[in-house]
Amino acid sequence: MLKVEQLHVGYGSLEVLHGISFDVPEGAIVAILGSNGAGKTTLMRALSGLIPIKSGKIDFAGKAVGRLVAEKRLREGLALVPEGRDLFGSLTVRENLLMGAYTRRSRTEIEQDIERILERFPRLKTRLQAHAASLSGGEGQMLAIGRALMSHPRLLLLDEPSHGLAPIIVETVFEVIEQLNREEGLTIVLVEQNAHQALEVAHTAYILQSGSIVLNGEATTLTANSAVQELYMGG
Amino acid sequence: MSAFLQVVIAGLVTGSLYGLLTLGIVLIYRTTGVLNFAYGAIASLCACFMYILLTGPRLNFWIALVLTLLFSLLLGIVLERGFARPVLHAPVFTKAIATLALALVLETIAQAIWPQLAEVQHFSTPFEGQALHLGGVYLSAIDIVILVVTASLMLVLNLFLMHTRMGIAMRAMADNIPATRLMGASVGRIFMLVWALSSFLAAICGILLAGQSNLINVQFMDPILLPAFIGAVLGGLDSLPGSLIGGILVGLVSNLLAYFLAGHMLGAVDMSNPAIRDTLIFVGFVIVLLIRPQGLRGRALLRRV
Amino acid sequence: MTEVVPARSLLEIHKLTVRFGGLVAINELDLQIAEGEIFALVGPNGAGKTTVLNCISGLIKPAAGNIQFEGRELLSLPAHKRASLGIGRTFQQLQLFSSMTVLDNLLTARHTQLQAGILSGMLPFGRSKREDAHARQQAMETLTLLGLESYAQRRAGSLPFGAQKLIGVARALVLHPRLVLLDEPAAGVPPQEVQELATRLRFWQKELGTTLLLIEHNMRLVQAVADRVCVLDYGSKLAEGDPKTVLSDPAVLEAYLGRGASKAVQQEGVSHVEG
Amino acid sequence: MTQKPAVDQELAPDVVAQPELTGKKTLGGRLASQRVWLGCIAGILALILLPMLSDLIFGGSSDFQLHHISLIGIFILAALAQNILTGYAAQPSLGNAAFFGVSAYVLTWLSSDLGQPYWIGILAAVVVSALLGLIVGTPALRISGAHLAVATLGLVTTVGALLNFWDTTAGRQNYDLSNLPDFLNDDRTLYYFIFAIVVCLLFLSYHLLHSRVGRAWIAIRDNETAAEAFGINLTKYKLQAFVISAAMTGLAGSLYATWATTASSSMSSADQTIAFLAMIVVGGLGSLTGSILGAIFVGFLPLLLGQLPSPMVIGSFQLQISTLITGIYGLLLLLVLIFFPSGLSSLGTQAGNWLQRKPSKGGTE
Repeated sequence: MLKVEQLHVGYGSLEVLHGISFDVPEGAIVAILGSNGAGKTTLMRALSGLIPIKSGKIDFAGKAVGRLVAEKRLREGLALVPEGRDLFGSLTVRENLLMGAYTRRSRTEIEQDIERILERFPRLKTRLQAHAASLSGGEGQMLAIGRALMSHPRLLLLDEPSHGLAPIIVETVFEVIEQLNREEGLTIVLVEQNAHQALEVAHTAYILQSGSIVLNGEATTLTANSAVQELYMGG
Repeated sequence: MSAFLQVVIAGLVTGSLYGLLTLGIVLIYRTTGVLNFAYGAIASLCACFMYILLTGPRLNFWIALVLTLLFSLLLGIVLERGFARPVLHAPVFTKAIATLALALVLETIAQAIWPQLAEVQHFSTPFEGQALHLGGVYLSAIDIVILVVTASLMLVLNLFLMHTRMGIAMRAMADNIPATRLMGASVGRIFMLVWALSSFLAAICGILLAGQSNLINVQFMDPILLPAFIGAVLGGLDSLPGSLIGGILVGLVSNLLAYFLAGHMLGAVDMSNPAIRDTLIFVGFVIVLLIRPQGLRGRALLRRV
Repeated sequence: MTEVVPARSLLEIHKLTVRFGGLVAINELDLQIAEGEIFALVGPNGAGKTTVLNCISGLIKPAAGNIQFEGRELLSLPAHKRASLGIGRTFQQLQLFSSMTVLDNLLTARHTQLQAGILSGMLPFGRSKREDAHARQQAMETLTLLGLESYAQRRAGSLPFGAQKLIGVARALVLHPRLVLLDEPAAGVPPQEVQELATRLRFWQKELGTTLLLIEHNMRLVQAVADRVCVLDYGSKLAEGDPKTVLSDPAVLEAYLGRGASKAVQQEGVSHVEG
Repeated sequence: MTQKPAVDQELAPDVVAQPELTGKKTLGGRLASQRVWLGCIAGILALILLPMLSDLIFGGSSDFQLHHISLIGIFILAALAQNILTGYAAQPSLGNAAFFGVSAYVLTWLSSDLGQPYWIGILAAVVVSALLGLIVGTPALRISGAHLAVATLGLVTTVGALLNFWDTTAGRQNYDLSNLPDFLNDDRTLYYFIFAIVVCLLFLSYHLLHSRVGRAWIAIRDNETAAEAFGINLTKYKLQAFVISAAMTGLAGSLYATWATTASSSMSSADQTIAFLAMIVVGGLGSLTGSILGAIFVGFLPLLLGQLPSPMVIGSFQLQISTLITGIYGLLLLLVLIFFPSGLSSLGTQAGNWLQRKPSKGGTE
């Protein structure tokens, strides 16, 4: 569904990603793992169109999207849940969800979707009129995911969903990710530092180090792989 | 007592005009980061346009009004494309200087095509000379119009920003531009709408001010730009009701000061001179700013538009 | 965990607590850094590592606790006074004075060593020029020591990223500080050059007698240079000691790889191999 | 430790710093600094010879032309002052016109009303401006960005209104500066007097900007966080920039009153502020040459446009030239902000870069 080939991305004279290639089949959860500074967020920003790519190809559902602006990529069905969530702090929870549905027209369908999302994230229901800035970390992550779902994406990009969350909440977030994939068949690309948790939900995984993919394979085989640990801990 | 009441009402009217100006200033500042010192010139250009429609082709007041408002929307779009977009990524200060330059250009253009407006001209409205007497308090028709228009514009604007898709998107953009793009919203289109909307507000304010004094020339907005900005900064530059309140406050204080200072002399200094009043307001403003650098109503306090 | 007790502490952090809004970024952290050692502060994203550095250099005011440098209380001093005590630092985002030449960057870092004010600065002779000449000579010596002398007259912002990184270090070292705080020196450095960076860090420590406190994500570098390591997680100390022991600690593995990670590893029976 | 940076050959010459910013260590640097010296000497010679040249060209009216050129000298001082504050120490203040106006009034008051010697007047004007700078600078440190811009612009118009109020209260049309030393009544000596001051201050500023103080300002502009971490007292240096800038603007203001032999409340107006800003933005923020170029640009404009007939008729449009000048200031300022955000002083380097970069640009997109 998503095919990335030889992607080079950088800021000014600094190149952060040195030719990344990977494949995301429809209906899969693909994890991209790496420690801080590996280039994970840069990858996500490049995939969603927030920063331009230097060279390489991004094909989404058979269409080249690598040169499209962020707004157009969303309309193609590529939604990003950014690192640090990037909620609209001065807007209410409900308004954040409405913003997620910006590209859609039917008021009734939007209302139905808000209902569905509130069912999935009951915590948000009680806080519907609260300002997003007042949400706790876990609630904020739920809202960020919910907001992205409002656009009916075909592929969801998640940038460090566990960032800054307490361990118990991280587990809930990952449960939600798994559910979305299982129940709604949503294709998901997940970027994480929290390797273990990500590998538990992912089908395949790629390991990113200093802007290059150094290892990839089935999530189950990577879980126990000492190489993962070595890469993280310097071995 | 009724004299005092009269002053308060006059203050509210002046304040409403300032408040209308601050609305447009804050709208642009919050969403696009441009501190628009050309705002007075935009208002004055629109009012002059209307004056020309009224005196040249001798159009009916209401037809001229509609045409002027359409003109103001167009002007906003042209300014966004031709001016705001090229300087979009410049630092706030550079953008502020650019708007000062824009003001000069707009005033020159107005003077070049309408040389008669270099001098003060009479601006007539259907409300001219009409007034209401309410138990000793005198209310001119235009003052009532100003109060009603301000209140209803504030209401409509609030409804627009709180409940429409575009309105919510504008507020979202004030929070976080990249995230707004991630929602599929075209930032360029919203910028354009913001500029159109704010020059629409400027046009209304310019027409009301010209209607109130029945006088107009190219620079007639200059003296009220600073009080409007002071109001906007007092309101915290980040919320529309805050700025409206800031504007009204400046108008009220200004009228009250004029009332209390009238006829007083300090040595040889005539305290009733507008220069003294404006100085006192400015000094008060700086003191407020020093105590609360974020404005009277802080960012923390006011999240709602 | 073997605790290496330092003979003499250069920097002592005691019950340091930092809050951002309601969030506790650092929670009662204790650290002792001995004179002349290389101390690494590691931990997953958001663990509060840079916050510790910012407290030491005075860019953040902690809610509680104290920091002593050579027995002197730091927290009561404004940020600009701390540099003159002999604390230099680099930044994760470099933060060079990008419009200046490399040499001027170093001269600016020596700001506290110079005294010339406005009046003498205006004159083409006298104290200001004498001071500057001396400072320039010392800055050149530092650049030469780090092999960067050919960059001296270049504009810092126009240099390639790698060079800018080294200029950042040179700027921190030009004052011959007692303590240098390094914020992720290996970030953005290609993997094949990490070993070389390690050699350099050792060299500065030996040659200049500088104590180094570094934050790092690249564990290869940490293993290669650090005398001691402290792992932070959620603002608290998770483990401290020599790198080999600490980095194979199950709790540390969990912090990095997620819950259950150490179990998986242990089940597979993988032991840690020195890289 | 043996790795030498291997990038020398790859770096385009544009990364070599401007000669004026560097020391005199390298051969290139020495040559460059010799060029700077030659340039300075040529400039001073040109200034000395200009009156004679002007005689040749304009004949009888040459003193009138010289008089205009002297104004450019005053503008250079004002531009330099604004540039130190805004271009170097990065304080976004729109308030310098206030010092410009106040100093002119101080000088005129002391000299015309109190009958004090001219030199005392100048000294007092500069001191009062410096004090005002201190008074304005202290709160300015607490106020940031957009708020500071509004507050300082407010200062300018408020001061202008007060000066105007003083004029009305005293019942005078023009506030004329009498009591000038004789030699300043002569356009030619006035020209030499003003340019002697300009050259002197340029010289002192050049050294100041390359001293510890100047480096601290630039450091604050480039990166406040790092500046603070390396021991630069932000408050002190920002305040010093305010005071120096105010004193210098004060000198420019009192020279302007001398030049015009009158003080006017329009010296402290939004238009005056725009003129100062136009000079440094057109010339180049943070550049000495930029201040000079900008002042020449803004100062010559009226001279050039003054040759046009007024009012000018284009088709059905009729234009007062004085209006046009303001509009052209504005337009040029806008165009420069949009197309040359780093100003005229960078045009030379930019052209060089463009020529050098062109071949290698090929495959980036």
